[in-house]
Amino acid sequence: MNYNTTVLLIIIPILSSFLVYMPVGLIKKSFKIIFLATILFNLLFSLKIFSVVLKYGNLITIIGNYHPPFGINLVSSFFSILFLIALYIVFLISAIIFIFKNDTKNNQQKISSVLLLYLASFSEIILTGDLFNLFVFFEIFSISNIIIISLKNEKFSLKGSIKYLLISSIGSALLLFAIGYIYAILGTLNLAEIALNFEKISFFSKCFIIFFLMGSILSELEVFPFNLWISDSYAGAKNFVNILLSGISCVVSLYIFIRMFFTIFNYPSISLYSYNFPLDIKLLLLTFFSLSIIVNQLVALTSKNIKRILAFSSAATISTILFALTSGTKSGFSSAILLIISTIISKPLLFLSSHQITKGKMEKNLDSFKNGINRKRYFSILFIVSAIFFTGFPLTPAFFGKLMLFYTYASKLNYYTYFIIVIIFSITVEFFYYFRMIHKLFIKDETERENKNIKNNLSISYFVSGLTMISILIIFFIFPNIYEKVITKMSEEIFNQKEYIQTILKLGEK
Amino acid sequence: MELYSTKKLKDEGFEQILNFFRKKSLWMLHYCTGCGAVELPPTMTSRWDMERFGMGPMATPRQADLLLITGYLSLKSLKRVIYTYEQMQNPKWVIALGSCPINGGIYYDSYSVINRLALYIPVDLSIEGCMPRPEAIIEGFIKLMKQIENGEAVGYKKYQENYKWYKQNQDSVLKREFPVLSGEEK
Amino acid sequence: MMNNYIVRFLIGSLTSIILGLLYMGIGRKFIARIRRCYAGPFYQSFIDVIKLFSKHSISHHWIMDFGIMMGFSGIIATVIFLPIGNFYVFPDMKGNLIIIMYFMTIGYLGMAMGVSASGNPNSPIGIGRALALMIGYEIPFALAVILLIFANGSSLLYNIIQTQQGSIYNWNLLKYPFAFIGTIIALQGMLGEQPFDAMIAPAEIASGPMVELSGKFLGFGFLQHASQIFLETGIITAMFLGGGTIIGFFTKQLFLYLLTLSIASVFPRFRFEDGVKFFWTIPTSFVLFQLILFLIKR
Amino acid sequence: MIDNRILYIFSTILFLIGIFGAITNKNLIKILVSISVVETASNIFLVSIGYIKNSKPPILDANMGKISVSNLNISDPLPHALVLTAIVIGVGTTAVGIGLCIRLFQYYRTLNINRMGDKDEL
Amino acid sequence: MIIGLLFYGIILSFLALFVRKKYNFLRWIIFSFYIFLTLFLTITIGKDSTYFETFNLISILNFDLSLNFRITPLGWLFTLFTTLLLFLTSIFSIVKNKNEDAERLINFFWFILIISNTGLFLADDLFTLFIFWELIGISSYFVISPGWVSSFRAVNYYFIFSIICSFFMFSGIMILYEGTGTFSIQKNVLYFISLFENSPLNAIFVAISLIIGFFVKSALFPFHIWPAQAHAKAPDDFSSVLSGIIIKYGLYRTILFFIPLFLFIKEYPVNHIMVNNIPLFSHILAWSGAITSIIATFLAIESNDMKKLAAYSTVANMGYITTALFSLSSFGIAGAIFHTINHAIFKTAIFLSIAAVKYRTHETQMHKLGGMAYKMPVTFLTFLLAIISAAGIPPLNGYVSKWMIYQGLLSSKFPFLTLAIFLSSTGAFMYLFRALHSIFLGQLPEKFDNVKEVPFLMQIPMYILMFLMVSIGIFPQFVINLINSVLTSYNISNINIKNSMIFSPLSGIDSVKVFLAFTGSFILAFILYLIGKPRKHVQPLDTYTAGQDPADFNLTRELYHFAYKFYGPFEHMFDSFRTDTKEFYDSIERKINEIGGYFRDFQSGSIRGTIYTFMLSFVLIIIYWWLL
Repeated sequence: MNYNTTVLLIIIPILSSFLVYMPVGLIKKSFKIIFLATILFNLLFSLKIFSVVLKYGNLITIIGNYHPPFGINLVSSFFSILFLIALYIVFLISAIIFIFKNDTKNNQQKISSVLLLYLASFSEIILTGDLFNLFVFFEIFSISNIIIISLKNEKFSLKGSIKYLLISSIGSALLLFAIGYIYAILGTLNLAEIALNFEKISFFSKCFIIFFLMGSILSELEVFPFNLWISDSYAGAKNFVNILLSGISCVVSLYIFIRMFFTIFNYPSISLYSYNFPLDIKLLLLTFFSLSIIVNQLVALTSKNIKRILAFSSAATISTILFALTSGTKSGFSSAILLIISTIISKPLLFLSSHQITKGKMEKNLDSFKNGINRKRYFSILFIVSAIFFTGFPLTPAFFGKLMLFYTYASKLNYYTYFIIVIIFSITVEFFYYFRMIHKLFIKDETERENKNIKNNLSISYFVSGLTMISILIIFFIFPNIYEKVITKMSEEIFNQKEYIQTILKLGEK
Repeated sequence: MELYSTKKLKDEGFEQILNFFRKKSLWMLHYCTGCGAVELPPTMTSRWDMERFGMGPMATPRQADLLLITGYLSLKSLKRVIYTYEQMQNPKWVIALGSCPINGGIYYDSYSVINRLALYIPVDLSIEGCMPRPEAIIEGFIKLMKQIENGEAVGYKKYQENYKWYKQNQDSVLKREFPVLSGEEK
Repeated sequence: MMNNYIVRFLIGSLTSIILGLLYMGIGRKFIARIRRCYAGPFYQSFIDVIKLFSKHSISHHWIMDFGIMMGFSGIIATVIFLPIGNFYVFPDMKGNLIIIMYFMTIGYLGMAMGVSASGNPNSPIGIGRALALMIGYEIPFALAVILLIFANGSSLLYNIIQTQQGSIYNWNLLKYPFAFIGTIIALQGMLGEQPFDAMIAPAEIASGPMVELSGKFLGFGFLQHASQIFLETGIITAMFLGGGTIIGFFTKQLFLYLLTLSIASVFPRFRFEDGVKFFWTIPTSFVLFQLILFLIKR
Repeated sequence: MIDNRILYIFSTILFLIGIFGAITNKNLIKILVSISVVETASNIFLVSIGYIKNSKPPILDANMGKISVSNLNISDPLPHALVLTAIVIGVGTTAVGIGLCIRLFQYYRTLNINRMGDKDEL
Repeated sequence: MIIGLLFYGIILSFLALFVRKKYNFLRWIIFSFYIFLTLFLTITIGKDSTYFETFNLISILNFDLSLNFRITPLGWLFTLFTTLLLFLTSIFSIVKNKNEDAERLINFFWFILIISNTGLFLADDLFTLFIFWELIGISSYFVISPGWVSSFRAVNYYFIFSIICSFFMFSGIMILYEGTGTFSIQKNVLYFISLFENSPLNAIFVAISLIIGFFVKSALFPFHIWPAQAHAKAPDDFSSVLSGIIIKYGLYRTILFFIPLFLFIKEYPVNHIMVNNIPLFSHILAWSGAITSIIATFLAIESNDMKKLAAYSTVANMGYITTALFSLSSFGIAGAIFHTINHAIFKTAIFLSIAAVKYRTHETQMHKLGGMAYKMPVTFLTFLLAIISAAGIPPLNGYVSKWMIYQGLLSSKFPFLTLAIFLSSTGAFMYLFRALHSIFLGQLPEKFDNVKEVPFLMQIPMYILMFLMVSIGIFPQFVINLINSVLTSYNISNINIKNSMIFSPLSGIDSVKVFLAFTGSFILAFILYLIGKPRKHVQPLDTYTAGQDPADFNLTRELYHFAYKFYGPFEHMFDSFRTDTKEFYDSIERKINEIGGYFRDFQSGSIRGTIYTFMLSFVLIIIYWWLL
């Protein structure tokens, strides 16, 4: 069904990001209101679109009256809109933290414009139906990522942002090569049309496209050989940036991966027949992702800095999600979604509470967690609850994710079942270092004589955002069948590629 | 020196019968001080065979009936002898070998040797001779056995009766402030 | 039925004590003869026991009295289950081997507890050595027991004896000679005779556990040792020499005891860990060899 | 189409040169320059896609006359548009890169990567 | 009604959390009241196995996850004796935790442990079993490192082992679930048996995944180090629960799962390798039990800390139980279950008396203690009876189960297994006496002169335990009837018993007559004791010291206590082949840290590294694709 107004989701943030940046007196005072207004608008509008999607199914917005196969058009399906809403909520929370933190007044204006740009780029990525459009906004997304990371302007953040810049620019070059190649062969850039006749192209070009596309996305997906930028950027970035990074940028790249693999390459039944034997893409991906799970978990186990531990544990979870996706079955997909949900919920909270607990301390390593329960009781409880949610205590979404994961690999995947041992290893290591952190909270710190007098200035913004996140967690714990309907609907939509193509192209011809 | 006549302390009645068994199995703890110790191995082994009379060497005072002092006693070893004597159980007897325990023997004028053992612990039988030969020792044993049988070997009762006197003599020699003895009379 | 058991009980326990003391007396004369001297009369042990009970004694704590009594009663309770000739105290439980093996440990535990409550350091050292030795000689003995149980399909001494009735040829001694040799060496350790008497070494640790036992406690020690001799020799006669009628049973026991004494009077004393090493190597290999032969034949 | 194959080979060579430059250089600015070389390589590849043998450049001017499908002999305009945006993005990334280089120089007083990456305790 | 009990427990646990520090005994009273309630309910429900109860949590993505409970005779028996012992320990801990510093958290997690304990034993399907298994793992971890104050290293082995085993079990369950479609145990066991035929590879994977849990939880050979480590740090009263009950969960689950399997194979040995008519796999397990008991015995002989000694003796007893269990004879299995119960009883007695000693003297090293019997007679008596029954000496309960184990092993013709068990049980007598001597007898050090007996509330559990040991020892028929009901539920032939006379294929014992024999001979000894002349009490230091008066050389009573290297020369015998498994696990941990460190430094490398690795890995993927 044709629904043109979704484009507002992207236009409004870009407009307000320029607006906010202008040094005019009026705006200098009221830029905060504009900033929050655009975020709230986006959230509410996407909820409205969601209600429409529920009624009519996939919505297509045609820009400039160029019907789908030709112009740039946005596709808002059930799967993408829900992702968008979740990301908007996380973005809202981090924005609240950013706005009400009362330091460095001056460049807050500049940062809010970058954040709005960030908002526009990731909403476009999720909604777009055109490959080049995806590339453009993917680039804007990574540029704004780089800027956010480098905000703190000290050693780690600068090094992290430079590393990220180098990798993402090479990635974009590879992506350009891939897009060029696709355009050269298929003559079109519309995702639906590519998906339609992706089967026909030769084996070599298929491999070329897959590898070059993966080359660019994997660096975002924090898979082992490509995630060299995590350790410095997460350690250096500001607190609300960490929430953004862990909550949104990973999930967006996951979305791209799912969209690419499942709808365009039609992953489970992809047929890669070279001259004499089929390329077992599943085995390739499985070995690749399990290697990255093991390495990420090991680095998380052995690193001392709290932020780095959480960063690498989120990287490991993402590789586990990819591990689940490569199984290609419905239950694998639903376990991936469950794990994504648990990451979106609990990861930002982990970063927030760990930042608060180690607020007074110079170096933010494990020992700064000592005696946390007495110093910052509220945030330590937050940390414990979110850690338990993240590691998958029974009846939490992560637990059901793992349940499904075990189920997928237990079923008839002949010798793939033995990859389960990688998962067991990663779960054990994860339990170990999370419970080590929880354990440290309770150890009495001898060196804490002097700063008895630090005022426990509980900033309201942190308190409120912590409260909201905790309430979301509790809701998801008590009513687990919220996400049951969501998952079944999502997996249906993702797994039938034809229905996606029909809605876009058919509408186009009419 | 006989403080009390042995007749008063003589064993009567049931003890009389037990004495027969005590006589037949005398277990000996020989406190080898001085030159007499070398006489004992021949008495114990096959040449003079002490075992015929049911006598055998015992390792600890708790198990022994008979304390054999085999030579002169210096002050230091006197303290040990008294301590060991106290640890032995009634009925117990003491045999002193050689002349030194009787009157100090050839060391009568030495600063450290005690001249008369009987002052400190009740000696039932003394076997003279500047180290009596095994025959004399066996002879002494038989004499002691006869004494036990008709209930006269009552040194241990004498020790109990006038313990203060003995204690006084011991303190005069050993001059130790804190008491040597175990908590018996406390 | 009740008094019948009491009478049987008394018969069983008193025979063991009296005969045990008798064997000790004869044994002392036997050793004296080896040393070319004439030890006291054969009833010398009776005199010693009566003398000991007539002496006063000391005890450090009521646990010491309780322990010594428990030790003695443990051995007596084990003898109850031993088939004396063809007389059984409990007719329906005819000498269960496993019960006997475990009841012996009560004797050791009681004596050990009483003696270690005496406070003298020599006694726990002795007990430590005794227990370490116990783990040594239990292995060959257990192997022999397992062998016999496998052979006769029942762990009742009654059945073992039944299979050995008839002529001398079907004694277990001849059927399983190696097992017999291993068990005889184990018997040496069980009785605590010379090569393995590191636990009551008078020279080193002043007669080990019996350091503080005076008067009647030493008497209990004596009686316990006596009934222990009766018990262990009785088990081995039942197992290997086919315990015959009353008289035959006692003569076989005496023969076994004198055999151990003859070994004892010739050998110097083992250090107890060398003793354990010895037990785990030579007698065990004998019995093991016999067991393997048996398993192959079956 | 034959000669645009030469362009493909040329863009891959350019790509490899750019990568080689990025890897071996010590100075950060040089690395950024080689990164932009990589960007241009991909742009060239993109442009060469639209080449049609002896076709006119797709510029609408007076003498083109009415366009009709039959006599349309112009090269494919779409890649050209794409390249435009790609170049702009390349500029954007390099600009941010230069900004970061300044910031790093202020911090480290040098632009030589080796001296920058001291093995700090993680 | 079970679910009502569990929820009520959760509410109470939170209630107990908020009781203020001042009246913390109130918190522990709530705690013991709840256990009494569970005990009362288990007894009243009785063992009719028709009682079924379900509580569905969620049905999500074609999984209907529900906690359902059923009273099986085995489950009921285990719940009965574990809750009874937990109740006794809770009475003990009311007094003990009066001034413990982190007792609020200990209480909370101990509460969760008890809830999951009943849940685990009454669980009917594998999912509930797993949920409570996980809860137990987590809560017992949090209680062992007491209130999380002491160092984390103490329990990390236990923690890692239990997580590995719980998730291996999870994957095993999933494979079975995928096969059968339900979590119920009966169906899965049947499917598991059929799995051996059609896909042996999967079956072996599932078997290993379930067996690892058993190996870890009951501390068998490769994993036998965690009890000693955990006990040294655990709060004293909890260590009695830890070694009395928590170590039995692995066993319970194996009886549930593997015994039907092996018995089935025993009847129809179609294409399995059979070693003297039991499956090879159960033979290996039996041998692993034997090896563990021998190793643990020799480790216990060496250990100088009394709690470590008791921990190693628990591991040794678990070794007996596994050997007996996997000899698959009716007497073996019955003996194993009976020994589990007896072991729980006398081990709790040992640990409670050790806790009482520690409560008074705050000292666990055995050579620093001594002579406690003269000051704490009740604790001494409990310890003595516990030792007698632990060493398997006749009148008490340890003997009956050991005798049954021997009958089982001998009747199914295992000569060398019996020898191994016999060696470790004689070894058990060695280290148990050492503990008795060095803690309770010998000389009382001066500094413990004013040690008093533990308060009366702590003595109650000791009296009850003593009564239990003696009564089960003399009249074992009550417990054996319960075990018979368990055996019938697994259609194994029952043990025929005629009021305390147990008949086995090899021989029969009548424990009443055994007791009579012992008392008779004790009376005889007492009469002899009265004949002799009355004895005289003497001071402890008045001993034969070769004439040397201790006061002269200011030798204190402490120096006279010989306990430090009790079996020193005996230990030197094993110096040549002494391997320390703890050293092995430490080296693994160091290796992992090293690899992690390497990757971590790799991450923090210079900026150049990034592009280099990017391109390198990109090329590598292509090569890898090319090779594939």
